[in-house]
Amino acid sequence: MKIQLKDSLYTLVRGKVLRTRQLTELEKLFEIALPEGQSLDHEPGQFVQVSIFGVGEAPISICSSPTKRDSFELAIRKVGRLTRALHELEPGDEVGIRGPYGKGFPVTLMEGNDIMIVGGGIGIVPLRSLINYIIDNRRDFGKVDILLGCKTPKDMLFGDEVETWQKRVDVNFSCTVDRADPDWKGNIGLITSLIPGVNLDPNRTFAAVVGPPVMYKYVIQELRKKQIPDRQILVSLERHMKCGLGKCGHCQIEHFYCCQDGPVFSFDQIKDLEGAI
Amino acid sequence: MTNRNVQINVEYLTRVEGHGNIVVNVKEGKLEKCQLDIVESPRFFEGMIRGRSIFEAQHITCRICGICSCGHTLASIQAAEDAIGFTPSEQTIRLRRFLLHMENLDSHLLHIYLLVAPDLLGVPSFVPLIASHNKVVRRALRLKKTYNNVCDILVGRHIHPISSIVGGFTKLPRPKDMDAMLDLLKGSRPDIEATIELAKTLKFPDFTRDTEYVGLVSNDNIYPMLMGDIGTTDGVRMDKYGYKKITNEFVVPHSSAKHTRLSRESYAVGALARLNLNYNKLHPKAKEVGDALNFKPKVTNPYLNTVAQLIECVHSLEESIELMEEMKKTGLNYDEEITVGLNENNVIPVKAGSGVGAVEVPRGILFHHYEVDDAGIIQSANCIIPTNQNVNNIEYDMKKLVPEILDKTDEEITLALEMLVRAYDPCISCSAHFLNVQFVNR
Amino acid sequence: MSPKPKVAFFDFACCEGCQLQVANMGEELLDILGAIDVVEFREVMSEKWDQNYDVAVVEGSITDNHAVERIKKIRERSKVLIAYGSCATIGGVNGMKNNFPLEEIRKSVYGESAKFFDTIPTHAVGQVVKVDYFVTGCPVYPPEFVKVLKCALMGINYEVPDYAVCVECKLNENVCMYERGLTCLGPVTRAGCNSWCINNGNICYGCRGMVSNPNIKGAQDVIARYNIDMDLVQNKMNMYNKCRELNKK
Amino acid sequence: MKNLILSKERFEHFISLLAKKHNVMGPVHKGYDNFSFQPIKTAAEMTLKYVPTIIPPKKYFMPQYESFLEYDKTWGENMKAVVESEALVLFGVHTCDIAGIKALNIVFSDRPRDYNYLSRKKDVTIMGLECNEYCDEFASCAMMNNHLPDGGYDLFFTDLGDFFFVEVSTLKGDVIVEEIPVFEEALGRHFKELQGLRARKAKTFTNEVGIEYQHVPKILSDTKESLIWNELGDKCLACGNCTNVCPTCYCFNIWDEVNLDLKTGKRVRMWDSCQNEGYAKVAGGESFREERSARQKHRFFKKFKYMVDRYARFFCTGCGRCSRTCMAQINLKETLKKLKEEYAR
Repeated sequence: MKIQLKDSLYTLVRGKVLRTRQLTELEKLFEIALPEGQSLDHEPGQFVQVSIFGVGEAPISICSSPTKRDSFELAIRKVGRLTRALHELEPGDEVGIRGPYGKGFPVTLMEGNDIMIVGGGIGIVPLRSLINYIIDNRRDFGKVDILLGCKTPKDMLFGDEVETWQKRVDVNFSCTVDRADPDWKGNIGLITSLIPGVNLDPNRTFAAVVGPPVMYKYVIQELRKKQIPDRQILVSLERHMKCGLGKCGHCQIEHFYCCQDGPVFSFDQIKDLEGAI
Repeated sequence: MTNRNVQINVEYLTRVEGHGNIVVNVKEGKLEKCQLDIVESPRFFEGMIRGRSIFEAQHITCRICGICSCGHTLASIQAAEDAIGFTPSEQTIRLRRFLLHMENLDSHLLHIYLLVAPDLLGVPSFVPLIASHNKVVRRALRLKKTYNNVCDILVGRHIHPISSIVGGFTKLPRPKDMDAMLDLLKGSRPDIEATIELAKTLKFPDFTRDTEYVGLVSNDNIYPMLMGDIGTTDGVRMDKYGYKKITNEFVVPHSSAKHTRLSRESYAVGALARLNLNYNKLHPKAKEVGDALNFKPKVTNPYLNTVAQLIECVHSLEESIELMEEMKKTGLNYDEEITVGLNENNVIPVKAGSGVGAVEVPRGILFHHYEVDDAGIIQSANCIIPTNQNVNNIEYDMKKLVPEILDKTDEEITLALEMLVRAYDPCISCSAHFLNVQFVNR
Repeated sequence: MSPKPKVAFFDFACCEGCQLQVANMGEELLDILGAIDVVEFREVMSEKWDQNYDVAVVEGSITDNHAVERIKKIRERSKVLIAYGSCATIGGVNGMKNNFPLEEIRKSVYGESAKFFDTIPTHAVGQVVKVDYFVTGCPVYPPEFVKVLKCALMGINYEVPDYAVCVECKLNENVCMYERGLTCLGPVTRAGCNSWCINNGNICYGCRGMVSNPNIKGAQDVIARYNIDMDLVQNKMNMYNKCRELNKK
Repeated sequence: MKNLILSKERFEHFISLLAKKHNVMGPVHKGYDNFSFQPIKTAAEMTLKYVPTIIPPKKYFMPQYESFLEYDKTWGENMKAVVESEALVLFGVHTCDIAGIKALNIVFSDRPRDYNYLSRKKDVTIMGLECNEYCDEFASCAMMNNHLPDGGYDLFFTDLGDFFFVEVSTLKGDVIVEEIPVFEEALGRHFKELQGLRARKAKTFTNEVGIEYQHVPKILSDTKESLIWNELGDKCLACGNCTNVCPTCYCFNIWDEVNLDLKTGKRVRMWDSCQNEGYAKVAGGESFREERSARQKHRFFKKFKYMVDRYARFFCTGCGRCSRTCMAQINLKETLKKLKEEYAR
């Protein structure tokens, strides 16, 4: 017997693509609005499950700040079946949205403290949400350092926006690339090389680190050298969440479900976990 | 008209199984060339099966053909069991007869509805019929599906059956399976009746050519399909081991199929041949239908092979229902279920030997012949496919037909020839694999 | 409404059983025909099409030079190419020919007339031209065929399951062949057939090709425990999977 | 809660009546010492002395394949969240499998709740059956303390020779014993026989591994780097049998299936296994458990540590299915024993 459920965890909300913008060859930015001006009401660092009819669903980090209320943004890299299909979408097209899910950056806990943002490559995507949230609520936070790194200058996502951060006087900004091109004026080298130069008070500093899996180990080593307590080092982990509800098992890291208990964890939560980093 | 030139070159004959071309060349009213070229790529089944276990023979050789896969299965099993000296049980034989009926129904209906009917209704395929004769198309698909579903229950699937192997069956139908099969079969009766009504309205070309008809014959009252001797309308009779004397295979350069001949320049096998040989042994209901369709053996119009197939369908349906009802009544012995695996030869003892299988499959008599060593490894194999036996006969039919219709347009002649070839329901991918070449020049 | 995609069916060296699997779908076939325009299907249609195909569905292996030319032409004319059936996807039973020297097997079947019959080692379609979708199986499993066709029509990729037949077999609650003292190729063969053969009391013969990362050593240990000759297993594996050797070159 | 007895003579009658009113599933012999829960109509179709079925009764709570959302391109009114559920009675469920169902209940009732599972659970009546004897060398139910009834059923049957002792544990169970009047009140001598059985069982059902199960999480954490995991990886064929047959494995995969009109479709979920190649792969292609050894280790840790940390419950019931089904002969009891030896060193 087939019964229709009134509430299901899996019901989708209709999201309308308002604008799209090609960021790099592989990454594209989508601005999406929910019906009737509804707000997504997320925390920086959370994700949504995005569906395309017939293709499937995938978890995508939200890259806009919750302070932007009438729509939200997703920066999507073309890697899998769903993301390839997403890249075909045009303004006016609709997608299915469920979420936001997971634990984002604990912004209330971070308020009043100094913030250090460390982003590598595509890690800037969830961090952008946090950075813009902090900038929009600048008075609530202490000193802010932003360190970004990527392979080459043209891989830098949100270049124009990064420039505005760079120009702000209330933000310390530095950036590095693995391989420079002739126009590049910034640093060359790994992102870890930027950390020793930052002047910080470890006890009142929260570090938010997001990047490719290989980056975490080395960045965290540097942060610990700076005496930042493990519980103030925040990381966001990538796993393939299928359900987003702590059921399907795909994103399990020991006793945590990345989709419900993360994706943002403090380093002391996960440092001893098998295969977390 | 008699001095005209006709050049027909049908590349990749459609609505037949496999790749064949028709080449006709008439110069100033004289037939210079009239060939059915079999251009299917050879697949060398008889060659590549050497060195394999006799228990794999069925699995591999049934893949010679998708349409008559169950027929190959049964011929292959018969030859294999004959070679290693295994005698199947009564129950196994009944189930095999039943399976052969399903093969007959499925294959004949595919031929009648999807391959021949479009010609008679003047369209290039069944696709336009979806709009113009939707009910007929649905009935055809439904009938095919029905007999496929019966095969699914009995042997796992119709194409490349799973559970029918040397020694018997790996899975036997449970009582609820037998009920399900009976329901399907009985439920198809109205559709078969509707098919007969449709057949009454169809008009087949008027053409005859007397030839020798070859098929299985027997002394009992069973319409011989699975077992029997080889017999012909010219009076030849011999046991199945003499099959090579019957088929006399020879290779012609234009064809990857080998040709055959017997008492005359050519002979024919198939439903028409079987009815010409064994009409009296048909199920009474099938004979009724034969009478209603005005079918009076010996019939020498090859186009009427399609009608013969329909009569056989009725026979197969009714006899399979009777067989299943008997088995339901007596129940099956499930201890006969056999298991197979890589270590198969522990299950059934093997010895060196040579065995022949001769089975009436939809398109005619099919021979498989294996020689195995004392470990049950195949040393040589030979398969003679019905379509091969018919190719020569088709060419002689064409040679007689073309001069009779020279007053028609090229298109009409082409269509008449295509229809003639299709009437034989040729299975070309089957016919392109042979072995053990005996080059015969007569 | 956008026009229905033009789909054509082609066959090379094979038994045409996979085409029949499609024809055997019953009235569901009419639903499929509602979604596509079949423009060529030699086995059941006389219609011909002289333009490009949106989807070409190809059955059979490539076994002679003429076939190589033909498949290349089909590829050029097709936006999407689906290889279906083991003969097309992995070479299938036709690959057994490659166990023998070509000249020898030609002579063994056709004797003196062998010269009339051109032949090359059996290749899977994907070993000759680019293939976009694979539907393996001998014959194809119709639900999977429909699934792939839908993916092709929607322009999204389809991945043949990369886990063992055992997964599906277990869900069907079959008694494991190993428990019955028999060896079966299920543990190293790709799923997707719903363990069709084992459901019917037979073993898996490996018609869907091997999983991408089989534990060869582990499998050898298991086989050794059942006292089975490795050659026998190798031979069984080569029934469908012989052509994979051409990939190594 | 009350206790009743059912005389053996009335048992067949009871099952026939039960099967008239309900869809009854019971253990059916499939040959070769294999059993499976299948629909039954009569007692004769069942085999009550059975080793754990190939697939545990979880198949009735979370079907192998289930569609849970029907939708179309508009994302609008045509979207329906659905659950397919049939009222069922499961007869003859062993205590190990009841423990498995209890474990699944925890996962799916944890917030956010899974309504598909829960509405199906509501529809299932569980009639347990006590194991009087030990099933085989693969089981470790005594170690996991799952060899005695401990709730999680509606009725519980214990075979005591010429009668069954029947514990009525829930209202649902009570309704059934009321509607099928074949039961009698349990008397003192009946209780005595039950106690006798339990006393006999205390002697045969002894800790199979020689480890108090509470200690396993610690043993595992301390042998994380052990070479034993590599040995398992070398043997494992990654066929996924161990997880498919596990009564507490619940992982699933989700995908979309479009109808032939290419306009409507559904979202489905199907059992998945942490042993499968691709299970822990992320979009970029990186797999977090590429090695088979890491996957086997994940399985053991999930049963004996991760879920204990999360839900304070062991996710191994001791049914022995994973070892029984493994053609590579990866044995749970042997592995635990080896780990313990290494831990002791």
